[in-house]
Amino acid sequence: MATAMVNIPETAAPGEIVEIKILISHPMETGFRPGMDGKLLPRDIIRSLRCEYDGETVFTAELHPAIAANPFFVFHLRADRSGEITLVWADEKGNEFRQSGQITVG
Amino acid sequence: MTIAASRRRVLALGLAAPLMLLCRRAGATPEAMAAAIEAFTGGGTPAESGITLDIPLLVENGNSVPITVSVESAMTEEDHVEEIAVFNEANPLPDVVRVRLTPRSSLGRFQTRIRLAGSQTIVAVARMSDGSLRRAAVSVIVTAPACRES
Amino acid sequence: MRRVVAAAAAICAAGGVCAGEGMPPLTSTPGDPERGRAIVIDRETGLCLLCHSGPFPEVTFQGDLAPSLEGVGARLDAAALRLRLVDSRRVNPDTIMPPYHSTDNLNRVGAEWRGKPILSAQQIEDVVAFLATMTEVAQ
Amino acid sequence: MRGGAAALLLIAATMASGDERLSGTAFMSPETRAMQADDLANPGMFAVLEGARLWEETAGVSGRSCAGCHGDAAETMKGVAARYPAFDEASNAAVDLTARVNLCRTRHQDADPLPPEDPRLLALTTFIGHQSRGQKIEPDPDPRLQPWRELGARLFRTRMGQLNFSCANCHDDNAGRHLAGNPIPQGHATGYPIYRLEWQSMGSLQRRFRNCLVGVRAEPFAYGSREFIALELFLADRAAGMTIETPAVRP
Repeated sequence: MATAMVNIPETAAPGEIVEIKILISHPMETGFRPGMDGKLLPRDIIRSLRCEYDGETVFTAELHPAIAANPFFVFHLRADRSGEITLVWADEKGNEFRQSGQITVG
Repeated sequence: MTIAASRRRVLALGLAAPLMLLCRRAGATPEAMAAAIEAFTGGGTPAESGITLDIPLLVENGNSVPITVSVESAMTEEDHVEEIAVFNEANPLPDVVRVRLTPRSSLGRFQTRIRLAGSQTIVAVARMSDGSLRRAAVSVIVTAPACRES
Repeated sequence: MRRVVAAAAAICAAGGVCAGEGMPPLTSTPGDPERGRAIVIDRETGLCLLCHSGPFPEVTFQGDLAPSLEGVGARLDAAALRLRLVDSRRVNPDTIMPPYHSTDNLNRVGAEWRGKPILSAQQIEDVVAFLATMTEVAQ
Repeated sequence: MRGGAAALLLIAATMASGDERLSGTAFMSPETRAMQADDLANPGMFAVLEGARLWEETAGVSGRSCAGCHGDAAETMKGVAARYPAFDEASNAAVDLTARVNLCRTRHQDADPLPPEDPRLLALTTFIGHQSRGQKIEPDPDPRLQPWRELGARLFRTRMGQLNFSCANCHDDNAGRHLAGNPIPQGHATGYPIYRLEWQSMGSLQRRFRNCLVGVRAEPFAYGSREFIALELFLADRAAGMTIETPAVRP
């Protein structure tokens, strides 16, 4: 399981540049760090994040182990139509997570 | 929801800034970083302007370092930032993060938090829609190296 | 574990720095200043630069809880340096400087460290030999 | 250093009000302060969210949840963390919030106590602590706590470990100075449990005590020990009137 805190504005003026913010609860275990037993803890990272706006992919990120625990991203969108903004993130085990918000432009 | 496991053996030495480095010796080197950048640029020579890498010059803890990369761009269909990649020279791996932007991103900018195993130079490279490249590098000092558990 | 016994220490009035106080060498092998320098700058062995600062360009972050080590060799002779390293409480009972070669009157020392001084007698001699060379003060 | 100037401003502002005590927040870089200040950027808020979920969840054979007895935490838990550690009649002892959660589990929920630093225990104490965010620390005045208060005050000044340091040596006598470049805060426990960048996770005040003790090469006291509760109570007295920040972020 991985939860996230996501900030998607509910309303915007046409053409307004809005900020999207996401903080994902995840250890981002690098695979380079020893655990209690001295053996390396297995790598477990969020590998990708993307943002879909009304079905269109507008932002993607490829994450490496150098991204801090509890990955945090801020980026921007031009609000030109009402629709759903969805953030989708996935780990390397094939688990995919998503969170959406509706933005009303006008 | 998942919360990072918090019980680990107490191992560190030293005062309030405990001193034991528990990371494996770093694997990335300035050469490995250069090779990773080369693979991203395809051998092109980036301009050293039109891009800003904002990162604290003095880092309190290498486990979480805020960075913002901003690329000057109109972000139109004809002229926008396609991809930004961030590299480092002292972590186990040279890659940090890559983001792909679109004209609807509206700003050639993103912010995240990264890990830094010790003082080093961080490099951001942007590829524009016309294939041109831009590069910014910043040397940061990390007071406490990452990957220590106390 | 043998108790570390300091010989011939002149115990001074509280907080005072007395002339002529000191301690003779702990070993018959003279200290090696190069090894001493390495101990001083090491964050896990000497720990010195956690609190002190000094002319050590390779150490980016140095402490400011204690006086700079610059010119310490001009202020104190080898015997006085040795006394302060071995157990600074003999010079100032309220000092925060750890006793580097005394295990007297310590409390709740961790199992890993119990009965052991921070530095061995030879390491003390190495550090004394190094600090004694630090006679210059940048203008 | 950019953090220095901002910290000085904070110090100046606080001194103008006549109180020279500063939370650890004042000693952090602007970046780490920003991380704490914005709930949507503060990973400690995950513990608050998880705690809110656990508050409603039943535990043990009783089938009771925290909410089953205490109702809406926003009302019933407001100001509670500000008064802890408190005196517990049944055990005739001082208990901290962590111990109180476990006492509730064993006495009222018929559930096993959660082990020290268990993420669920941290989540519940962070959630409860968060209900007092913005309130002033107001220690329990119960006279029966006096022995704990005195023990805590004594321990704070007791030198320990191979390096022979007391808490006071750093946090009273040398706060604001730098240990190998790291500023020494005044040691006011206003934001616990904290999200510590060093840990990359939440941790309790007792975990932080253990860090310091191991740092001076001392034998740490056990989790839940009388000594740790006494130190917590002394720190509450020492920070009385300061504002609760839970969940704080610390480097």
